[in-house]
Amino acid sequence: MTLTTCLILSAALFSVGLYGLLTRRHAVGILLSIEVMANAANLNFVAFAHYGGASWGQAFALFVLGLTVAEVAIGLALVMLLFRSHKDVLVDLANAFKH
Amino acid sequence: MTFTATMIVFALVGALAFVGSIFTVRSSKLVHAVLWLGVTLGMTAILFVQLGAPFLAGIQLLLYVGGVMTLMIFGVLLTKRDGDSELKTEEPSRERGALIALAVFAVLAGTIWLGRDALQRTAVPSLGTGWLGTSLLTRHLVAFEALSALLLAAMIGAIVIARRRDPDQPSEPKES
Amino acid sequence: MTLFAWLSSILVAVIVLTVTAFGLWWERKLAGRMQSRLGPTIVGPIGLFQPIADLLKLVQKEPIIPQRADRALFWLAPPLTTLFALLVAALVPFGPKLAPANIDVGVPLIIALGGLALIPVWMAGWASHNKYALLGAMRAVAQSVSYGVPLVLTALVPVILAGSMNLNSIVAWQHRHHWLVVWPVFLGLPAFILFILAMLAEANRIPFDIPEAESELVAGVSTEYTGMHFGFIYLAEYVHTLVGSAVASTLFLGGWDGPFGPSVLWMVLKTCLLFSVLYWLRWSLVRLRADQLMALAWKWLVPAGLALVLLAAVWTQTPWGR
Amino acid sequence: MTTPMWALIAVFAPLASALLLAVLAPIRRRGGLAAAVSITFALASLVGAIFAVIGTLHAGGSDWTRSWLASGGALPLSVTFGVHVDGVSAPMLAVVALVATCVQLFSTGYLDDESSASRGRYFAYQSLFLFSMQLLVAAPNLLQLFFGWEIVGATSYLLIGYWYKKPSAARAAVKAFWVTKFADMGLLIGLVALFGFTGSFEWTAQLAPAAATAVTLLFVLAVMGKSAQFPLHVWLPDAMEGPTPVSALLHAATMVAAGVYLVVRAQPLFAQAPFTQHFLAYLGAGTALFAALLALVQTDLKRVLAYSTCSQLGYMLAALGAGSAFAGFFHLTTHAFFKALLFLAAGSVIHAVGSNEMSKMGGLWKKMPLTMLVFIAGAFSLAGFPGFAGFFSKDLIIDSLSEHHLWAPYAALLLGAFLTALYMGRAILLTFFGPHESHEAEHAHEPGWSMKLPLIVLALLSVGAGFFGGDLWHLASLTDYVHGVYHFRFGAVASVLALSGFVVAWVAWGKTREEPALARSLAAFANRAWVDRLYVFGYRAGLLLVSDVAAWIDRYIVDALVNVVGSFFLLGARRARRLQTGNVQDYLFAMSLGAIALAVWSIWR
Repeated sequence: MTLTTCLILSAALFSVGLYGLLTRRHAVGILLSIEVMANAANLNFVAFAHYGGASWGQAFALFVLGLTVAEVAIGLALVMLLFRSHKDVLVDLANAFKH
Repeated sequence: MTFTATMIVFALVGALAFVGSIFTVRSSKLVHAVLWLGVTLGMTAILFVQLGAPFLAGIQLLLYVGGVMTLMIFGVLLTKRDGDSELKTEEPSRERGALIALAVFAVLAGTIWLGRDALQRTAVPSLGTGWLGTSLLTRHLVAFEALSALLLAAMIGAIVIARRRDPDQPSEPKES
Repeated sequence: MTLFAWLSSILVAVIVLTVTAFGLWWERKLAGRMQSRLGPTIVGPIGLFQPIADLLKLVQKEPIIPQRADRALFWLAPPLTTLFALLVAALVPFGPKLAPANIDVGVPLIIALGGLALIPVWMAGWASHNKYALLGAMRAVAQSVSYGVPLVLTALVPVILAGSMNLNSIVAWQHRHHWLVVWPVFLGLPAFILFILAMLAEANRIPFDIPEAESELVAGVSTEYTGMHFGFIYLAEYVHTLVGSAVASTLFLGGWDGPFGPSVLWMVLKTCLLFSVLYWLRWSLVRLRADQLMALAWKWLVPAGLALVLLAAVWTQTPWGR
Repeated sequence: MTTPMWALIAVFAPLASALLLAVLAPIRRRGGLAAAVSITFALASLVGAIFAVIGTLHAGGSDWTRSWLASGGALPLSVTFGVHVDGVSAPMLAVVALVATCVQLFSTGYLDDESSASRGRYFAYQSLFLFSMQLLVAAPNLLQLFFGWEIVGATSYLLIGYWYKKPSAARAAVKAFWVTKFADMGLLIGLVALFGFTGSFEWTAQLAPAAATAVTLLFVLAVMGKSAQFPLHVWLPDAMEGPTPVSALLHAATMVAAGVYLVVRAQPLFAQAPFTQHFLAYLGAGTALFAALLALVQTDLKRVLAYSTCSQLGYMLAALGAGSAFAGFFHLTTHAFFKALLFLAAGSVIHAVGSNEMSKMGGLWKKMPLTMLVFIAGAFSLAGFPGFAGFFSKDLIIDSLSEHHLWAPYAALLLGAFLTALYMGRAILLTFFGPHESHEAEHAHEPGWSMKLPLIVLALLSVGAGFFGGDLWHLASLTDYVHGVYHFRFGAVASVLALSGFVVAWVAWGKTREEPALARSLAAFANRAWVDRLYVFGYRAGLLLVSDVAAWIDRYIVDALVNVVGSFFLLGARRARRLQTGNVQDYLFAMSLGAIALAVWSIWR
């Protein structure tokens, strides 16, 4: 376990999350993918904190946790709204800007 | 290079986290995806313990696995259509996503590879939870307060957005 | 982990499971007495082996899986419920040295693991493909999310007062201050009561057992389960209550601290006493309605918990709180 | 228990009560219980404040502060939070707690026909108000004072709008809020400026003369709002829509005193700005005279008292402007007693008659002898009748102005003193003497003991508090021109003025309830709505003019430019439109491509 392996793992998780973000059509699925990405970022913060140089990494990881919680709350509220107006939660339904 | 118990645990946990993330984004049943996300997050919590951040691990479990996941479950179930939550992703967008994801991973891995010399660091002992708390209320005070304001705003915002409107006010947007 | 840690974790698991097994017998005896009957008497002396007979019966039964169930989750969920409930026990110190995992962030971890135990419950309910099971699961989730907040808040009170999240340090602080509910009693006692209420709700026990309200939901989450699978869910509930009592004793009643004798004894004694009180509640109270349950959590427990946390923080700044 | 500990009790007991009432709805909804809780905690606050005064008498002032908001980084910020007890704050704590306790006790009787839930709400507000006021008074620096100041403003909004279903009360609450918030901007900007200049929020900070003038003038703006000085006094008469005990507490004894208290507290800052002090002296004297004139022509008993409050606050600020902090502070304390008394007595009358209008009263002396006695005691004190509390403090103010050769304000205040006696005499005569003017007035009767007791306590203080001026002087040890001697050179002149005021009032309104011609023309001239109209006119004319100009520029210059630029984009956008699929993930795809390109470029450039 070194800093490099941690970073590689985190990069892998991030890419997987991005994949989900680009391919999921269900709004909740998109939120899940975002969680994976935020989690990967957090792993980076903590790893840098552990391997010297960035002692405030843990504090930032905490902030990221708080931010994602806020994001999930708002995200799910939007999902509810989407569901109520379209009777479904596929994000490509929300394309009113196109018209 | 000798294999230590720490390394073995890291390899196992890391692999599980990765597998979990794969299933999170690929699972066709959304409920399974949520549970796999739980696996990923839980494994990350174990990694946090290994990286000298047990407090973060506890918070991760408490907040993410306990809170966010349950919210997601609610999100899935409250928006379920006719009893099935199986939603196939659109086929054409898959290759595109894989391409982008691989490209991002390549860029990140390449960057890490280029900087591998600078990344040769030894672990420093953690400053402890007490230090973390003190730094939150001194050095990062403004960020901390901003975060609390953000959470409050998010809470109010979520309530306002998700609240059921009066039935006599049509909430349906007009189809053009 | 050292050999000692392994040994102590095995010991704790044995303690917990033994106490649970006899807790089952004890509850039925107690309930019987409360309702003017005898309770189990046939199997063994004064029916002591009744839980073992029950276990054997459950193991023999055939596991049945509904046709449209989600097979993997259906199989996985019940053992996980018991496993998560037992995991919490590993964090509770049964003596100054007898703590399988004596870590600095014990309190958040315990609450987090307690909250995790909800996920297999929900898995079980969802996997059964039965509307009663699903309704029960949803109720359990809603209830757990709501009561998790006051649980964290009240657990914060001893944390703030002791200035540590390590359970052993909290017990040591209580030892110096003659137990939390005794001193400062105006903080410790309400926090203790709130904690017990929230804990009961987290464990889905009467008067907060609406997830398995048998008059409305057949048996809630465990409707479709048979045999040992049902046994796991049943067991998990007991282990949960028992471990909850242990945590409450540790946080508020001085834990393993006692005037004389071995510390394990005191811990077990306090836990069992609290456990019995919870049984007593279970057999004397009626079930709340779902809306009353939510109102209690959000309108009473959360504000009161917030006030207690604030008071505790103020108290540490006063000359007596140092 | 040390002195600051007692002060902490004085500050935080009301907060405990407010939190209790806010969180525990069953207590709040049971109005009587809520009142008991609130009064108990107010009494605790009073006891704490009294012990703080005793401690200060024996051992001098002391502080209890905790570091708060200590943030590192580029802008080191360190603010303390706690209580600062000295000869000024300790007596003020006691005065505020005493008046608040009396008012709360009085309210139990006054609001007895409200529903119990709404009474509970009232007492929750009252507790919160008391806490905010004590927080302000005990503040160790200007930032905490500002917090108290703002909560005071918020709770005053709640209390004025207590009868929120009455449109006029709701409007009055909003008006009070707006006017004082506008003024509060001065305090906020002043604080930021102070922090910018000195890096602290201490009132002992040393500033350059120009900076000191700027900061203190900004503070004066806030004072004008909170203490209802011309031209920002317009909210105070309207605020009489609130329940009368609220008027007694907020608009007589405590909240409006906050402005004066700020100037007393920040005396070291004001001393560095002579211009501001002069401005303050003229402002205060002008308001004192102006408001006294207005008070003379009111028909509403509470409004008479409201304008009288404006006028008396003008006296205090004039004294402070003359550099005599003690005179202002002394008048602040005595005024708190007698004005609260007057308002409560008026409340008792209004409760009995059911109307604010003096034309519906008359002849009440037979029905309500106690109320009449205490009202007259308060009025004599207010008018500076020799021996009453107001006599000492008001004379000190007038004296200090002559000492500093501020002759124009001096003359204004002397005339104001005469007018004070005149309008109070009129109020007494119209309310308590002459024939009964309404059916209710005929059947009026004395209130219950919960209302009588506060009246008696406050009446005793209004009569006797003046004799303790010397003690207060020693305790407060404010910089003043009176160096250890407490003397009255102009006592005789002021006494004559006060007496002649009452005599003239007797001549004018003793026999008849008709308004004399002079008063009528005065009423026409100094209509209450005059300043309000000026505001509306200025607002309309100014705003419309500016917006017309702005609209023209916007329409023919800005818009034209925009249209020219916009047409380019319109043409371009028609082509680019196909990129806009409306699907988030398409955008995300493009974004990711861009991010990858940026990353690659930044690594391998």
